[in-house]
Amino acid sequence: MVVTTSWYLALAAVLFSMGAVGLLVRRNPLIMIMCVELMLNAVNLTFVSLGSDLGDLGGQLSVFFVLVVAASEVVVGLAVIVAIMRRRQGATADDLSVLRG
Amino acid sequence: MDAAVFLISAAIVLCGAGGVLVARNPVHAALFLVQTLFGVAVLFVLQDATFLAAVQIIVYAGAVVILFLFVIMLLGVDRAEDLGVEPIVGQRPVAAVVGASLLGLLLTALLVSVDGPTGARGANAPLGDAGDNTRRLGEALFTDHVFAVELTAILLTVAVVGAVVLARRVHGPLAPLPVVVVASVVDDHADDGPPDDDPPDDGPRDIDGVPDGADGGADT
Amino acid sequence: MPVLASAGGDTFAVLPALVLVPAVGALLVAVLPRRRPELLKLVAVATSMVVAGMSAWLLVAFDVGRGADMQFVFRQTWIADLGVQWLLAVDGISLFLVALTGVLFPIALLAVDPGHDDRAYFAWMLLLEAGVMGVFCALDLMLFFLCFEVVLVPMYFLIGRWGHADRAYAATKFFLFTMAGSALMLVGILALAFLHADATGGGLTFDLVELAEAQSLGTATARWVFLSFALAFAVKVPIFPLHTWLPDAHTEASTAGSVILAGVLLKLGTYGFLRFGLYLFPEASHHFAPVFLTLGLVGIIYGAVVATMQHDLKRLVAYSSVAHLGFIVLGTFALNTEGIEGGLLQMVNHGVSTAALFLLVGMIYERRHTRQIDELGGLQKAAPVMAAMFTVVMLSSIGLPGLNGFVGEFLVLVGTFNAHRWLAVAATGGVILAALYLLWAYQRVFHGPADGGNAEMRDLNLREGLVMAPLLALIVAMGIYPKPVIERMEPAVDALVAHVEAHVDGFHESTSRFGADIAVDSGEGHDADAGVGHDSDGVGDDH
Amino acid sequence: MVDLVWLIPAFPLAGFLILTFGGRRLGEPGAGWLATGAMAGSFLATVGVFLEMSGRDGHDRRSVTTLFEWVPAGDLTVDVGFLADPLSLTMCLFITGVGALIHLYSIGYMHGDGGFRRFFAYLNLFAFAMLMLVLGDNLLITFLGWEGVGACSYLLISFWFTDEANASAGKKAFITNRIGDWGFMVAIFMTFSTFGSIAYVDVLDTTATGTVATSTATFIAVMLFVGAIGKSAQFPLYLWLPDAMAGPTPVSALIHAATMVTSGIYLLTRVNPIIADAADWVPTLIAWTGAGTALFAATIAVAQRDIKKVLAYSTISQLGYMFLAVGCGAYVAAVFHMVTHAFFKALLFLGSGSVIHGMDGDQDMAHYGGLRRLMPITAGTFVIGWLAIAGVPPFAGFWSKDEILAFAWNENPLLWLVGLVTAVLTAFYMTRLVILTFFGRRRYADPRPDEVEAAWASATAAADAAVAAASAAVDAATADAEARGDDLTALEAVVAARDAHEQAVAARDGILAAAGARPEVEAIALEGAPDVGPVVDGLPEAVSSRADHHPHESPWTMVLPLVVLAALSVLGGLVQLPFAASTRRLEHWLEPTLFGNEVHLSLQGGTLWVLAVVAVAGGAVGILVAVLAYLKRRVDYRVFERPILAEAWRLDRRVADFMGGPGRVGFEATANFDSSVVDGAVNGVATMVRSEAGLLRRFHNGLVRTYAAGIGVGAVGLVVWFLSRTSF
Repeated sequence: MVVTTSWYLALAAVLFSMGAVGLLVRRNPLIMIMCVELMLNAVNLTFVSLGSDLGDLGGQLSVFFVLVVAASEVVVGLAVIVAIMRRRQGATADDLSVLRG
Repeated sequence: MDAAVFLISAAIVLCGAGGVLVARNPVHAALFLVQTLFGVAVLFVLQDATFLAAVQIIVYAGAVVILFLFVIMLLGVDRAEDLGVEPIVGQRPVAAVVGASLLGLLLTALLVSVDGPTGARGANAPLGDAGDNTRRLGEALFTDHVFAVELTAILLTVAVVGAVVLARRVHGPLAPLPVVVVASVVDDHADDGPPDDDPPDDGPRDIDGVPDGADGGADT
Repeated sequence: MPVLASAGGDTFAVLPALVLVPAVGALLVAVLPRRRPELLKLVAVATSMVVAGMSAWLLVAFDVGRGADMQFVFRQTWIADLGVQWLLAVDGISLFLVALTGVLFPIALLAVDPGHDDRAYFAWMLLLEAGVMGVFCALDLMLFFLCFEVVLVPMYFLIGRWGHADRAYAATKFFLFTMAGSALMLVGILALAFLHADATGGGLTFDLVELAEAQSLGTATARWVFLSFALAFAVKVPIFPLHTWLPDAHTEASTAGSVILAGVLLKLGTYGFLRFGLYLFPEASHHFAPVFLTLGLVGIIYGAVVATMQHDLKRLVAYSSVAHLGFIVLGTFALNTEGIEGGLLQMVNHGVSTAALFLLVGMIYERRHTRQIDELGGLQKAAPVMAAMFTVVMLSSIGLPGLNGFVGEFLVLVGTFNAHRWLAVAATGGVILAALYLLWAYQRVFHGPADGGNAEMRDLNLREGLVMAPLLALIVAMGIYPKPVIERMEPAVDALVAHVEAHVDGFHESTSRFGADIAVDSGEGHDADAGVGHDSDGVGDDH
Repeated sequence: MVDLVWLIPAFPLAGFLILTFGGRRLGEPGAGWLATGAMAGSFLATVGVFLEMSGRDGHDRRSVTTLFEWVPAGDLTVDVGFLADPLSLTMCLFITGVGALIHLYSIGYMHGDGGFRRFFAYLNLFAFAMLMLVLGDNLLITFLGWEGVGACSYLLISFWFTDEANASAGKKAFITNRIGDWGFMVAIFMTFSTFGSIAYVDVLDTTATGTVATSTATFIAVMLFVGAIGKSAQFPLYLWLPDAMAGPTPVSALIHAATMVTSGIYLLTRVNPIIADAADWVPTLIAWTGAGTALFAATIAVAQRDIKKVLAYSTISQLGYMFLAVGCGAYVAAVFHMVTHAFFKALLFLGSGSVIHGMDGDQDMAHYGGLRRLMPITAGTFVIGWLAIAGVPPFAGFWSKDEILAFAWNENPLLWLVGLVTAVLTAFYMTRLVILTFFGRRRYADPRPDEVEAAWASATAAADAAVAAASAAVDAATADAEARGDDLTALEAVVAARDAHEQAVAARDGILAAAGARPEVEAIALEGAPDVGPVVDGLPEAVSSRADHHPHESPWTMVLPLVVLAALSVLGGLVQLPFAASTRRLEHWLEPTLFGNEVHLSLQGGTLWVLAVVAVAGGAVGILVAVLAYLKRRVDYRVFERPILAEAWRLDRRVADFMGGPGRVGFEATANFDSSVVDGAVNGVATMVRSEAGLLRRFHNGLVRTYAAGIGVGAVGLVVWFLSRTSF
């Protein structure tokens, strides 16, 4: 039995959904960012697999940039978390609702 | 052979993802994340994206997750998170529905599409075999997409600077984040107008009001 | 038809100067040291004096012979792609409003000190003057709209920061009301310009004269666009149901604020009706004229009745403004020369006399720290000079012949009578009410025995006297010899009326001209049966 | 000289300006003399113009002098111009003449008043406005004067403004006049929209050629009539005139008797062609309004005790005569009566002013009486005025009134009857006034009813106090006696105290009995001073001070005008004697201004004589009755002085009640409507928006994960959309 692109895509879909659910369910900001990483990886996976399916390098190029963006996002995000945690030990995402109307 | 590799790594990926989802301790979650990332890297290799696989390992598993762990250690927030309770009313059902429907929809999109995903054949950069994947990638990046690369460079620099700025030690007492009882946030349908504890202009008073010990804990 | 003709021998572009000098003055004031109020005031007054001088020069240099043409035209492309340009000019219609603005601002600045935050105060005042000048001079719809809106901001702060107890409420009300009104006007302007561009196939333009002369909109469209303009102006005037911002704003604003508000800002709406309503949409104006005439009439009676029952002097004057502006609306929509001229004259007169009234009320307030009529009384004993001035201004506001108020009012009524007789007959009743509320207020404030605080109130000092003097002079002069004013207005007004008549078919049927009743067999009521109904069918012939 | 007609109003205007801006240097009496001089100059100018004009013959006795364009707007052009013709000059003559005299009089009358300069400034301003009114060559200038005199009358009525009553009276006068002015303005509009001009020359000539639709003429005429009844205080707009007496007496004489109130008649006379072209019911309306007002006012005048009120109602009544004349088409008679009335009514007012001056401001005739010895000249001149107004030949009033009555008979005998009754009443109340003031007992020193009451009250109170004290003494003595064990001296003391007590009681009973038995103090003590019995010494100081302070004759500045006016009241009839065309000077002189609209009597001389005799007889009857009632006391005067008459048929109060009641409520309601409904709607919108926003706020709860959920839902939605759009 041969592994078609669809398999990869299906896997990516599952991964993406799990990331999404995690993002919605978890309260710890660190873990939320991790869930974001999961989703990004799912996307990367689709890029690569579709790229190879079409024999096009574009997919991998996109992934490269996605990686860069993800990296910078993590850096900034973690910095923000650090800043927040400095003021409030163990704050969860739900505690940060100063901006509510 | 491919199928076996795929299935195993897929299992690894999903287990890792599941672990991230359910791990109550952030450290564990980080480790599960590493597992997922490795799995994805394997899948990259499986599709001859060797360079990306390497990057995945080095950057993600290496740099990013380590960064996570550093932060966790730095802040000492490796406390267990209670997954039993959900403060926001109806958040979990929404999450379930969203996740399920996303999954379902994407899968249906896959299944109903008659002969798999289609598209135009690679026009710009033909994909070579695993051997010269790195060379081709490098060529494409530094010829066609050199401008984008420069941009990413700038982006990264900005990110670093921003991180430094955000995370640097602030001298003097800081305004503590106002404590918000989430429950009250969700069902304060009684009162109009903002709660009296956080009008934005109360900042200065809070600063004076904070004992110096308030940010003492933040240094650890 | 107003032709865009550059006036002979206007050596320097006076109109841009009128707009820019106060603006620059405002900037200058804004950078001066806050600690030097006297210096700030000096600069502000000097600037406004310069503007006053220029507007006076405008009056002199204005070519009476070509009163119908736009003069002192200044044209400068601004936003080329949209066809927006700095197009400034004055004709007989705007001339005296510019002059009025030029006169009132120095007086308002001299008359009262803000008391606190002088720098911001003077800066806002000068900015306000710039905006008003822009409104009165702009012939480009976009520029007009810009100035029309710019005026709001300074006024908002003048009311909100230097007003009385309830100022915040009043300022917000004023701002929201007028904002809401003019929002639609922007839509109207854009619609007009784009539809015109489509119709003519030419490029986009906001040039008033070009748009008005082209009349490229369909009847129905024109009516809708007219309404979008009319709403903005109706709020600004204000016309009857939309007037409630006025008493609050007038009452809560500081004296200078009230003076400017009543003297100049209320004219923005009526001027807009003339310059943009009638000129751009003659057919629509004629079509909707009955509505506005009725509302004007209601405003006259209603404003007077409500004014009678006020306990606060400033509120009383404010409601009297509602009544006076009703007259102006009446004259404007009579759509004949007498009526429109009367309306224009009434704008200037109302500006002068109401400004004077507010100044006097302000002076009373400075001394007695109350505007409540019940708490005042017998002031004439203590302050005869002030009482005399108040009497003159009051009589002018009542419309006593020989003072300025009468001429405008009379012309308005004559014009209205020629167009819609019974409206005029009813509106004339408002003249009775005017006497009622003003005389009653005067009696309660100045007559009767004076108790403690009122007894030793001090009379006007020299500065106040000098501030009042020019206004009183204007009141008397324009009452006795209004000809110079009228003859400068007349050509422009005639042109406007002709423009309206040209674009309204069957215009003449709607108004009855002379001779309608001369010659015994002129159709009506020469049958000899007696009875009071007799004269009614005699004059009711035009309906 | 005719071209210098502008000098006539220029003099008073100059006077006004100098007095206003001249500063304090023009104190008393300088200001008065300046003003008087201005009026005199104006009078001389008038005479000059008059002499030249009278030299001309009929058709060119009219000259228009235009100074400058006033309101040149559109098709309307109004000039500031003067129309010098017989009518306007006649008016000017007595306005300036009588005016000058009254100015002179005021110098004495206003002596020592704080507002001396202000008063004369107002007077000159009034004269200016009045002259503009009569000289204006178009309706608008006339209206300028019309409103001007109204404003001056307002200023002068409320001249002593510290008294609320005066202030209200002034306001009332102005506003009531405004109601009339409404008619005037509408008439002007109609005139303009009919003729395209409002200049008398154009309008009247066009009308005289009879080319104006009846309906139009009717409308204009009626509207002008509305204006006229406002200014000339005819029913129902007469209400302001009696109150206007609050002003200084010279003002009442000049404005509210001689000049301003006659401007209504002037206006109607001026526009006689329009009235002629109007429907027939218009003159009838005018005539009946006049006649009715004349009778109505006369009945009220019968019962007034305030001397100026009597004269005020008498003025209204006389003006009614003039309207009657106008209505009968007897314009000449109207003007004739206007002139003679100006003479004798000014005389009467000034005389009353002199009396009031002498009585230190007391205006109640009940306090006068027998003043003829104390102020002989005033009395003499006043008597002349009385005979004139009572219609006794050969005084001026007789001729004019008789002519009017003749025309009334000519028009409608019923009108004549009303006029006759009015004449009788006039004779009666004027005689009453003269007797009460100058004849009979001197009552100024009498204790007034209220004072007597006070005296009795105080006396009774004192008696009661005495009794109380005595009884207290008795108790004290008794107690003392008991304490002292009934020794002899103590017992004697007790007895003495008891006696004292009994005397006190007896005294009190006496006083009470006297109080019960005392005669009623009548309002006007004709027979004798009220019997104050035993309480004379209880009267307040005021009485005795009045007793030794006599009323006095006025200074010459006040007396001289009286004499001159008296002479005019005697000779005034000469200008229009009905015997021959040659003696009808006024008619001949006015003829060109009447466009032949003057009705000509269709009566034989015989009828005229009869009518005259009857009129005189009526006057005699009125005088006789008054003498019987007030001098000979054969008839009780209370028969005539009914309360309802004293209260002017309660009309004024009704109107006041309405204004203060339903009228005010209506106004209040409107004001509340504005604040609650109109403004309420505005604020309602604001509140609505705010509450809506309050609802929407809740969705923005600041929880990242809720937003994230939103994004998730959105993503799902997008995918659904894409899928739904893809065809597989």
